[in-house]
Amino acid sequence: MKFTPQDFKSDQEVKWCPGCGDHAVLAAIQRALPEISEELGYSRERYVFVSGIGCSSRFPYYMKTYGFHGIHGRAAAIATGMKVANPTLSVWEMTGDGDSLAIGGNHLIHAIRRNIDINIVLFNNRIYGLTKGQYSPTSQWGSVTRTSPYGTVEHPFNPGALSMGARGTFFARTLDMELQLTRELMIEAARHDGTSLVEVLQNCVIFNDKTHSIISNREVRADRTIVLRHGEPMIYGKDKDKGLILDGIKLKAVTIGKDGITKDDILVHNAEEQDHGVHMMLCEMQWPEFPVALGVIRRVKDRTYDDMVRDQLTEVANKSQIRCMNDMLRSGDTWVVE
Amino acid sequence: MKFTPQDFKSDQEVKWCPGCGDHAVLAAIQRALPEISEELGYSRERYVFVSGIGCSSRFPYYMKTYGFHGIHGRAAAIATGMKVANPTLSVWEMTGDGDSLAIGGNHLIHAIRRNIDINIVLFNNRIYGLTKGQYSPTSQWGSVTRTSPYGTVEHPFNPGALSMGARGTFFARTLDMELQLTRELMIEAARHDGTSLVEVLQNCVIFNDKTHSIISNREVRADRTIVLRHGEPMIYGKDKDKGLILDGIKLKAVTIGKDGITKDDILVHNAEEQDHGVHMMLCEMQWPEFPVALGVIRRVKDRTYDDMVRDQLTEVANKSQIRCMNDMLRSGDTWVVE
Amino acid sequence: MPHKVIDVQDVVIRFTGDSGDGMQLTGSLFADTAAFFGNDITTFPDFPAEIRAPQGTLSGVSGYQVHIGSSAVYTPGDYCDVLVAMNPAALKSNVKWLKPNATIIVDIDTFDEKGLKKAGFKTDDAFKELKITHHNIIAPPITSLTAESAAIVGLDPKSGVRCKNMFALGICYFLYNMSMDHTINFIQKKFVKDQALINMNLKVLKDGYNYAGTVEAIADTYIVKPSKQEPGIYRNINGNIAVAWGLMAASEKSGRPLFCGSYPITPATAILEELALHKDLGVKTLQCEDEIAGICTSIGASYAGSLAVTTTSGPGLSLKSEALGLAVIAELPLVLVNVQRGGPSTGIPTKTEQTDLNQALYGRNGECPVAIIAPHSPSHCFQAAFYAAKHALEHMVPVILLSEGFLGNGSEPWKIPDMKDFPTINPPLAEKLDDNEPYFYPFRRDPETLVRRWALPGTPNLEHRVGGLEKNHQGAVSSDPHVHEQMVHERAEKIARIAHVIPPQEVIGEQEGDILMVSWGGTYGHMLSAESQLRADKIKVGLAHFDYINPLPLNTEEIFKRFKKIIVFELNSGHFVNYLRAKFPQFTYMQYNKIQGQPFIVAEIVEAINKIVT
Amino acid sequence: MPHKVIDVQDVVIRFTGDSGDGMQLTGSLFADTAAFFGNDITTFPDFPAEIRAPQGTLSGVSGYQVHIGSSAVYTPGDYCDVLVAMNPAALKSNVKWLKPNATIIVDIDTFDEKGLKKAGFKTDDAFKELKITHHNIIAPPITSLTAESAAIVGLDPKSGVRCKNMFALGICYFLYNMSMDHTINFIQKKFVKDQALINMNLKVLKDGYNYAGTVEAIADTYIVKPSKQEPGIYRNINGNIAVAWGLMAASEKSGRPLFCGSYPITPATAILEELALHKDLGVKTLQCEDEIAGICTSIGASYAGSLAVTTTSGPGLSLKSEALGLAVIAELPLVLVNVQRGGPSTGIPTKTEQTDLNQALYGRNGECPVAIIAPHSPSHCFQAAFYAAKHALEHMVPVILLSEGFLGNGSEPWKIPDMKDFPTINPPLAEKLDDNEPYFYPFRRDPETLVRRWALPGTPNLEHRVGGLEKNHQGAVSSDPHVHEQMVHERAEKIARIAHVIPPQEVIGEQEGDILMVSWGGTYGHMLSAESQLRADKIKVGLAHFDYINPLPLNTEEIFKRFKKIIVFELNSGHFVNYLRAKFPQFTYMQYNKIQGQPFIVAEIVEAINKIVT
Ligand SMILES: Cc1ncc(C[n+]2csc(CCOP(=O)(O)OP(=O)(O)O)c2C)c(N)n1
Ligand SMILES: Cc1ncc(C[n+]2csc(CCOP(=O)(O)OP(=O)(O)O)c2C)c(N)n1
Ligand code: SF4
Ligand code: SF4
Ligand SMILES: [Mg+2]
Ligand SMILES: [Mg+2]
Repeated sequence: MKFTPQDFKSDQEVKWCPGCGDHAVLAAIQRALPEISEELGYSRERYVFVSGIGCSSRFPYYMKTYGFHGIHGRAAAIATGMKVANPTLSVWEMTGDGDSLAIGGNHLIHAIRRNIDINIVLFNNRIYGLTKGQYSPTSQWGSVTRTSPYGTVEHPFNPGALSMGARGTFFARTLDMELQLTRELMIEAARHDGTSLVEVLQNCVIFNDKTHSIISNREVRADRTIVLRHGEPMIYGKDKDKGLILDGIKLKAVTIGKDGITKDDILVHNAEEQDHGVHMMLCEMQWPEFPVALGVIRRVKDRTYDDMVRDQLTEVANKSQIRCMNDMLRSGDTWVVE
Repeated sequence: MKFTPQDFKSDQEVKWCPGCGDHAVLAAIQRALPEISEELGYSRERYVFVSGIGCSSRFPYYMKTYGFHGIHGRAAAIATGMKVANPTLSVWEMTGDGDSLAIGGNHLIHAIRRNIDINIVLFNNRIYGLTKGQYSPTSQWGSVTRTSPYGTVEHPFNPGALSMGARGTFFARTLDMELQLTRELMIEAARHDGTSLVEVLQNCVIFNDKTHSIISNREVRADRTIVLRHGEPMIYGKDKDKGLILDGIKLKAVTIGKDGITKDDILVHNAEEQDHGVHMMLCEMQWPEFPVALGVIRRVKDRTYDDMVRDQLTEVANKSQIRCMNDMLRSGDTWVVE
Repeated sequence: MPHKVIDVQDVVIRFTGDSGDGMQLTGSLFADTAAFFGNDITTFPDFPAEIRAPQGTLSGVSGYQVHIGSSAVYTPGDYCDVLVAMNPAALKSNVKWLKPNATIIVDIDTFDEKGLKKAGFKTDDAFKELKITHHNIIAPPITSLTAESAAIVGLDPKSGVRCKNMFALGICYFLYNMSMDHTINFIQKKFVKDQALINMNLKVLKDGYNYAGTVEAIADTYIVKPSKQEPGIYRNINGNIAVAWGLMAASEKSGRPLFCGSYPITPATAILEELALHKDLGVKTLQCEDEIAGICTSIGASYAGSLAVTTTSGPGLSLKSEALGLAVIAELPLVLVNVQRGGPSTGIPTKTEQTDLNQALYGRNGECPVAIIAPHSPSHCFQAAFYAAKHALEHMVPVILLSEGFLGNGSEPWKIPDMKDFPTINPPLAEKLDDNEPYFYPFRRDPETLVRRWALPGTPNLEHRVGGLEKNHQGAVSSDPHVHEQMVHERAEKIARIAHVIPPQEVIGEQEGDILMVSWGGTYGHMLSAESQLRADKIKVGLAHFDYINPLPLNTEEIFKRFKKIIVFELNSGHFVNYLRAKFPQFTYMQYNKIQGQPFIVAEIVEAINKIVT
Repeated sequence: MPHKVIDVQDVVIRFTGDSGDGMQLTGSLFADTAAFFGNDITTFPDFPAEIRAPQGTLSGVSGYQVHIGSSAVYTPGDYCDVLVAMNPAALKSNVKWLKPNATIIVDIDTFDEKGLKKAGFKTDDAFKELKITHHNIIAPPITSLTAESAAIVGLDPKSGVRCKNMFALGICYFLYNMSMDHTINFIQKKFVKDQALINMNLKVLKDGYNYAGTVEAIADTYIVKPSKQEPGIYRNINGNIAVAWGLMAASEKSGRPLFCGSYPITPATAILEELALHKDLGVKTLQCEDEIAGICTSIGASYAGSLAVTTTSGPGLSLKSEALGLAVIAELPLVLVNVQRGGPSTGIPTKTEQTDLNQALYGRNGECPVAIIAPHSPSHCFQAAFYAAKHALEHMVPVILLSEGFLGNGSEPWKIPDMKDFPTINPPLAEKLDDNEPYFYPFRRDPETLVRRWALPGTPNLEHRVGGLEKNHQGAVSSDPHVHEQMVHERAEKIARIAHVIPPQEVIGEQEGDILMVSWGGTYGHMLSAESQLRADKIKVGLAHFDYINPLPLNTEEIFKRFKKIIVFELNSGHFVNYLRAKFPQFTYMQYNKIQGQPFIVAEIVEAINKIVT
C-alpha cells in the first residue's frame, strides 16, 4: 500500500498557536512517512509516536498512528521500553528542549548511549512553551524570561555536543522552516539503525519569537548556516564561496579565493568518522565565528541495543534445554516426597 | 591554623572492604586538604562533603568536616543548593559511577553546564558495589555481572566525554593507587573556579576486581597511561619514548625515534583550550590504540553559576529602592480605605 | 431616556473569549477598578491548557470571572449576571454559567458563518440553538467598530482589532456606573512607548462606554456600593503571589535568606516567577533541571542555612516524594508548596482540585510524617506561607503548604499588613559545642518540643554528618531496633507537638448542635457562603474549616463532640474525612465529594445540608 | 560413651559470623539438608548494609537463622537453640537471640585479645561479660584446626582458613544426626575446577563432624523427624525468586512476553537478577538508569503488548509514583513489585518492615487508585505474583505486589506446582475495529468489568493515542467536568470489581466470637504460630490474614461483624488499620504495631492477645 501525507493525519484539531514552528515539522514528518514506508516497507500500524509534555509533545495526537503522550521528560524511557518489547515497531520520540534536556536529560543520554533504535525529534525553541515562557536548558546566556527577569546566568546545552558526549551514533540539525531539509533528515533518521537525534531549531512565536532568526532569517540563512552532506566539501554561503578548513587541530571558516584559499583546502564532511572529536566541533559551531551546521553531522554504524537484546535471547534459548515453566521449575536442586 | 591529615579524620570506623580502592582516595583527600586549606585560606568548618548512595558515597562519614550523605543520585543537586546558598563553602561531592552516571546523570550534566563551583570526585569502579555487583553505566561491553549473566550489550559512558558534551570546564582523571597524583588533582580541582570533575579509576576487590588492571598494573602502567600536564609535551612510557601526535584531524600514538618521529612532533598539552574537540579526543583515548589519559585534561576559566547569582543579586539590589518587606508590600498598585 | 440606576448587593461578571482576546487582562482590569472603588471582590480565571488553540474553537476559550459586592464576597460566584462572550465558541461553552436573567454581551461580528462553524453550531442562530431566550442581549459589531477606530487613530486594522476587548470593558463600566480612571491609567503606563496604541485603547474603551449609553438593550444601569472595609492600604493579590510574599516575610522575620529550588509547572509556576523578581530582597531562585533537583537543591540550601522552599503541583509532588523523605529523616527545615490541580497523572492541569491530600499525608516510603498547612483564600496564602516557614524553621521539619489552583490564580483585595505585627521566627541555631560533648550531636533534642538543633556549615567545631540512613542522637548510623523505634516515634511526635503553638480551631455559626460542616483549604469561601445562606434559611449549622491538617488543632476532638452529625466537604474522593476517621475513629462522619476539576457551587452545599435536615 | 539421641519437634539454629565468613552459604546448606531430609523449614538471613565492614567488628556481623521442624514451621523462630558465632562480635550481637538453654558454638581462636577488642569487649572473658552461664558451649579452636588441615591438603593457609565455616557446619550435622551428602555434593559441584578446594572443604566439614563426636560438651544428640508432607517434587525457594517465577508463569499462561524494566535496590535486586537469567524463556530485562526509567520502560513495553513488570523497594516506589499515575490513567497493565525495607528515606535498607503500605495505597497525585496484593510467605510469592499479573492483564490496571525483605530473602520448601493447574490468563486484546466506530475507541469499557481493551501497536486499523491527560471514552483529550468525574469513578470502580474474581477471605481458628486478629503480608507465619499457641493455651481467637489489600475480599465486612473485638497487627504505625477505618468505619479496631526493622516475635503477639483477654 502506498501512503499519502493525508493518511498520517488524525482527526484531532491541531492546537498549536498560529505561526508556531511545530506546524512545519508536523507537515514535514507527514510528508516523510509515505516515503519511509515505501523504502523500508513499513505499514502504518508499525509507527508509534511517543512524547513527553510540552507544546511539541502534543504531536502524537495529530498523527493517525499509534501514539503515547507520556509524562514530562520520560518519552525516551517509554520509547525504549516499546522498542525493546517489540523491535519491529518504528518508534518516534517527539520532545521539546525542556522535556528532553531539562527533566528528561538522563533518559536522553542513556538512550543514546545504548544506541536503541528510535528516532528522536527535539523541538528546540529555547523556551518552555506550554508553561508560558520560562527559560530552558538551551536558552542563551542572559535570556530574559518569566523566571529570569534579570537574564539567565547559565550556559545552554548544545544538544549535538551532548549527544557526542553520550557517544551518539546519529545527529542531525534542521530549521523548522526548512521543510524540505526536515523531511530529508527524517528519512535519514528512519534509515539509521540506532538512536537518531534530530534537532529542529524551532520558533515559538508567543514566548521566544525570533530566537533563531539571527541565523535563520531568509536573507542571511545561506551565509550563516551550512548544510553538511557526507562526502561533500563543507561549502556554504549565498554564493557558495565560503567554507571550513582545518587550522591546526581546530576548524576555521574561510572565504574561497581569499588569503589564498582554494576549493581544495576545504574539508570534506565525513559523517561516518568514528571519532567524536570533529563532529563535536561541528556541533559547537556558532555564528558569528562559524556558520551553524545543519544536515547530518554524524551517522556511524554500530550495534543497536534492541537487536543485541533479541540476539542474546535467541542465543541463550538455543543453548538451553528449558522450553517451558514446568521444565524450569523442575531444574536444579529438587527432592521428592513420596 | 595549620592542619594535618589527622584533622580531617572523623571518629567513625571506615567500613569499606579491605583492599577497596576507596581507602586510597580517602587518604589522598585527607592529605590534600591541609594543603588546600593553607593555599586558599580555608578553615575546616568551610568544607562540606556531600554524597549520594553507594560504597563510595559513605565517604562523608569518614571526614571530620560538615557532611551530607544524601540519596541515590542526587548529590550534585544537594551540593548545588549548598553552594548557591552559601558560596563561601568549599563543597565536595563524592559519588560513584552508578550514583552519578546512572540515576544521577542529569544532575551531573546540569551542574557541569551551570559551572557551579563544586568539586566532584567520581569513583569509577564500573560496578554497583553497595548492591553487590550489578553492571553500571561504565561497565565495559560484555561485562558479566549479577544482572547481566550473559554479558551486557550496551556501550559504557566515558565520564570525560560526557563532561565535554555538557560543556565542562574542568576534567581530570587518576588511578586509585596513584595516591600522589590523586592528591595533586584534588588540589587542582579545589583551585579551579567552576565544576571540577575528577574521575578516579577505582578497584572494587569484591565485585569487579582488576577491572582497570589492564592499564593500571604496576608493570604496564607507564606504557598504557599518560599523565597530561598543561604546557608539557604529551610524552609517556617507561622510557619516555612514546608520545601523541596530530594525524590530520585526529590523534595518534607514536614512538619517538621511530618512523622519523622526533620530540618536536609531539603535541603539547593545552588544558586551557576553549574548544572541546581535542579534549574530547583525549578523554576518549583507550588502550590498546592509545594510552589512557590521566592528569588534568581540561581546565578553562569561565564564569561560575554561584558567582553570577551573587553578582546579580547585588546588582539588582543596588538599583532598587526596596529595602524590606514593608517597602515591597506597599509598592505598585495599592489603594487606601479611610 | 436616562437609565434608572439600581442598587445591587453583588454582581458576577464572566469575561470569555479566545485565548488571544485578552480576557484575563480585561477581567483583572475590571476587578481592580471595583476593588479601588471599594467593592469586595473575588476572581477566578478559568483557562485552557493550550496556549493559543485555533482561533474561534471551543478549546481556545479562556475565561475570567469576577464577583464584586457591597459587602464581603467569598466566592467568584456560582453563576453570572453578565456574560461577555467575544465569539460564538465562548458563548457556547459558557452558557451553562448564566443566571436565569443574565445580560449577555457579544461581538456580533464574530457570529458569521465561519465563526459559528468553528464553534460547532449547526444553524445560523446560535442563540436559538443554545436556547437562550430570556436574556438581555447586547450585540454590537465590535470587530468592525474597532477596525473603524483603528483607521481613525491611524493604526493598521490588525493591531487595532486586538483592542476589541476594551469595547466590552467599556460597556461593563457603563452598566455598573464604574469609573474608567484606573483602566485609563493602566493603558497609559503600559503602552508608554507607543502613543498610537494608547490612543487606540482609550478610544475603543470609550466607544464601548458610549455605545452602552445609547443602546436600547440597556434599560437600567446598576451600582454596587462600596463595602465597609477596615481602614488601611489595600491591594489585590492572588494566592500564588501571596505565597511568595509570605515566604519572603518569613525570611525577613527569621533572618534566614530565602532560597527556592524549583521547576515550572502549572498552576504553581507563578510563585517561582514572583520570587525570581525579588533579588533586591536577597531571594535566590534556582530553576532546576527537574522537580527532584528542585527539592534536593533546597535540601542542600537548608543544610547550608537558608529558609529553603520548593514549589510544585501534583506530578511534581509525586516526583519529590523520595527526597522529601530525606528532609524528614535529616530533620531539616523545608517548605514544599504544592498548588493542586486536576489529577491523576497530567490530568487536567489548568483545573482545580483537592486530590493531593493523600499524597501529602502518606506519599513517602517508610514512616515519614510531614506537617501540612492549607491556605483557605488567595490572601490567606500570605499568612499560611509565613507560618509554614515559621513552623519549618522552628521545628526543623519539612512543611507542605497545600494550596490549590483555585487559590493560586484567584484574587481578592488584601489589607496590606505591617511586618511589625508578625512574630519573629527563631530557628534553633547551634552556635557552639555543648559542654561535655566530644563533638556536635546533631539529633540531641529539646526535651519539650523534641526539636534538634541546626548547626550551619561554616560554624567552627560543629562539624557533623546527616543523611538518609537511620541515626542515633549522636548522629552515628544505626540499625539498632530500639534506636529506630525511638527515632520513628520522635519524628512523629515532634510534628504532633506543633499543635501546641497553633491557634485553636474556630467554629463559624452554631457552636454546637445537630450539624457540623467540616472542610479545608480553598473551599472556604463556598463553605462560608453556604453557611450564611443556611443561616438565612434558618438552618443551623456549624462550620469548622481547617487550615492546619497535620497536626490538627488540639481542640478538634472537643469540637466534634459537640455535634450530632459531622459532614465533610471536599473536592476529592474523601481524603480528609478518611484522615479524620483514622485520627478520631470514635465519631461517625458523612461526606460530600466532588471531583470535576471545578470549585464547589454554593447551592450544592446548601442542598446537601438540606437533604440531611429533611 | 555413645550419645543419647533425643527426638525433638523443632529446632532453631542461628549461624553468625563476619560478612566474609560465608554464613549465608552455611545456613542455606544446613537448611537445604534439612529440607531434603523431609523437615519443614523457614529461614531468615539478617545481614548488614556494609559489604565487608572491617573484620571482627560488630558492624560486620552477618547472620542466617534456620528453623527446622518435624511438623509445619511458619517462622524462622523467635529465639535459637543453637548459636554458631564465628567470632566475638557475632557472639556479642546475637546473644539476645539465645533461648535459655541454648548451645553455643564458637571458634575459640578468635577470642584472642585482638578479636575481643574489635568487638568492644572490655575483659578477656567474653562469656562472663555477656552473662552467659547456663549455656552449653562448644569451643573448638577452629581457625588453627583448619589451618592445619590446609597444610595437609596442600593449600595455603589463607585460602584454607576460608573454609572454617564448614567446621561449624559439620558440628551441627553431628548434633542433629543429619546426613552430609547434600553438602558434599554441593562442594564437589561448586569447586569442580579446583580439586584442592574440594578436598579442603570436605576435610574441614568432616573434621567438624568428628570433633563433635568426641567432645565432652555434647552429651546428647537430637533428631528432628521428617514432617508429613504431601507427595510431590519439592525445592527450597525464597520470596524474590518466587516472585520472578510467578511472573514468568503468568507470561506463559497469558502468552504475553515478560518485560522487566528495573533498577537495582536492596532487597529487591534479586528479582531482577533472577529474571535476567531466564532469557531462554524469552524474558527481557532492562536495567535502567533509574527507577523512573524502570517503570517508564515498562509502561512503554506494556503499551507494546508485554506483561510489563518493574521491581523496587521503598525509595524506588517513591520515585515511581508519578509514572505509576500515568499507568493508572492510561489504563495499562503493569506489575510493580515493591519489596519493603526499613524507612523512611534510605532508612535501614537491609531490615524488614511493612511501612510502604500507605505509599502503595495513596502515594500519587490526584485520584489514583491501584490494586494491591501482598504475599504472605516466601513460596506464596509465586502465587501472589502470578495473580498480580493476571489481574493486571485482565483488568488493564497497574497492580502493586507488596512484598517484604523478610519474605524476599527468607526461604522455605515448596512443592513444585504443575503449570496445568494454573488458569489461563486472558487479556482483553482488541483484534479489529468495532463495527460502527470510525476509529478505535481506547476507553470504551466492558459494561460488567469496566475494563477497556488493549490494542497493540502493529495491529492494523486500531491506531489510537493514550496519555496522561484526562480523556473521554473515544480517547480524545477532555477537561469536561462530567467526563472527568465519570472517568475518576470508573477507574476506581474497575479496581473495586476485581473483588468479584478473588477468593473470599478465610478465617483461621475461631469463625466467630470475641477476638479477631487481623494481619497482612509477611507476618503470616508469626500470626499463624501465635494462633496455634493461643489455641493450645485455650484462648479462642480467629485470624483473618489478608493477601488482597485493594480491593478487599467481598466478605470482609461480614467477617468483621462476627467478632466483638478486632485487633490489627502490623510492622508499621497502623497503615492497614487506618485503611480499614476508612473502608469500614462502622467497626472499632484495636491495633498492635512494631517498627523496629524486625519481624514480630510470636510471643509478643500472644502476649498482646492475653492482655486483651484478661
Ligand atoms: C513532572 C512535570 N513537571 C513539570 C511540568 C510542567 N511542564 C509541562 S511542559 C514543560 C516544559 C515544556 O518545554 P519544552 O519541553 O521545551 O516544550 P515546548 O512547550 O517548548 O514545546 C513543563 C515545565 C509537567 N507537566 N510535569
Ligand atoms: C533510589 C535508590 N535506588 C537504588 C538504590 C540502591 N543503590 C544503592 S547504591 C547503588 C549503586 C551504587 O553504585 P555506585 O554509585 O557505582 O557506587 P559504589 O557502591 O560502586 O561505590 C544502588 C543501585 C538506592 N539506595 N536508592
Ligand atoms: S506557545 Fe510557542 S511553542 Fe507553544 S504552540 Fe504556541 S508558538 Fe508553539
Ligand atoms: S564492595 Fe567493592 S566498592 Fe564496595 S567497599 Fe567493597 S571493594 Fe569497595
Ligand atoms: Mg521548548
Ligand atoms: Mg560503582
